[in-house]
Amino acid sequence: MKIKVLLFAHLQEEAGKGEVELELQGDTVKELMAVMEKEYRLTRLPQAMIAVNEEFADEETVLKEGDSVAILPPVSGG
Amino acid sequence: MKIKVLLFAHLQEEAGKGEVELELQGDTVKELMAVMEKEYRLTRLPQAMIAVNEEFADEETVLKEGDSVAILPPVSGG
Amino acid sequence: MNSCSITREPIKVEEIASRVTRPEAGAVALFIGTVRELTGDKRTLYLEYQAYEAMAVKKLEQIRTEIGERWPDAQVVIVHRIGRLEITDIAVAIAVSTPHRDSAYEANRYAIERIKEIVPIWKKEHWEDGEEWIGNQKGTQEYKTGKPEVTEIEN
Amino acid sequence: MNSCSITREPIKVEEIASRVTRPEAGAVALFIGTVRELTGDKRTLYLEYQAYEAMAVKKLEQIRTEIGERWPDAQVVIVHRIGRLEITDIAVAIAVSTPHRDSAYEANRYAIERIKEIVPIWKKEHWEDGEEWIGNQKGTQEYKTGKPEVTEIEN
Repeated sequence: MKIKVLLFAHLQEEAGKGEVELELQGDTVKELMAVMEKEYRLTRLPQAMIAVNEEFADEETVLKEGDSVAILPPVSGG
Repeated sequence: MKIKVLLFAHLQEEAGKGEVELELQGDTVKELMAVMEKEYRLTRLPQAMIAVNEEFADEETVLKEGDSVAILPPVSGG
Repeated sequence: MNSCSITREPIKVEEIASRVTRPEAGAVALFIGTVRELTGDKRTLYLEYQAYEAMAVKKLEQIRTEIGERWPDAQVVIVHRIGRLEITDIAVAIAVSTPHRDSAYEANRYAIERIKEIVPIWKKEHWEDGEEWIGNQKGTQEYKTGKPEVTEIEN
Repeated sequence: MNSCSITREPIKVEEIASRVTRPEAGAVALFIGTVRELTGDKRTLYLEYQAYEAMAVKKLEQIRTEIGERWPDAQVVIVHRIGRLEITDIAVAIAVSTPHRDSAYEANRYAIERIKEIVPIWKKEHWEDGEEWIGNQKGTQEYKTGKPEVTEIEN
């Protein structure tokens, strides 16, 4: 299924873009993260938080077609 | 000796003025306070703080000619 | 720079904040005391503030000095307004800048507590049915020594 | 009123303060986070802030809600700026008004701590000899669950 993935901060720079669409084999965040790590050589993923459709999620969260998954490095606002 | 006395808040209203000059018999703040209480019928004097020449003082403080004594009700700024 | 003052003019928050802003500071804590309409069930129409001005400025500067001793990194500006103030008007503004936020909050809090202890300023509340000079709001302590005690601030 | 926002424009302290000023409040606590030049011995030239905007606004609103539950009297406005910020520019402003000052300070402090935990905003420091996206500044915790933990704020 098609998933939109949003990347921020150093992840965005490593991927060379802030948004990618991918065709996911499997249906969990964990599987998606494995694909991202392999295809885009993203670093420090274990420190990242995950949001699905703008709400925090975790590795076990099950995705559905059209979901927006954001990979969020540790935040540093304020 | 001559002492200038400054009055604030309710004391100023009770005395009808913010500043009085008085000829003090004696030389302590305590003696001055007794005169003020008697002559101006000031209320709540036991709660007041005293400043001599703009610095906090107490009843035992010895005054000298020309001193400025302020009688300060409990403060309520801020 | 004259950093503590008593004024009869409206207090501008932006101006107070900008006076402590500097490259070394990452945090500015501001406290603004405004005229509240309701205290308990009493409706205030307006307030009148009076100060023993020369001494009030000295005492505000003393608070700045005390803060400098406890939080050496802090820069402080305090302005207190006197005269007639309407509901929501700013009576006092305290700005503290520090490299990191912990001490900005702490020093700011220290300043307002000390103002309420040692700075000779008084407020008179005006209600529909009367008026009254307000006494010590930190409890009805009597100053037996004639001096305010130096108390540690509880956070 | 849209009380939390992300902006690319300079933040006006006066405006933020006035948005929480009201007759019921006697205290306004403001926190202003500014761009600091020195962190340790590193000299920052400028910062770049990036946000996941839609979610950041949601999380700022969540913080407002949390504050409303803990301090029901409080009114809160939070504005965070993104884009390129120069030294001394305001990155974040938090204004909290309450009837009495205790809760204004506490709620304000709560807001900045939560912002640093749950709001998806990142800063990149630019120095003369390089640049880096800054990670979690509250310690190098790993989010094993993928979610930030809800921690109690230590005063």
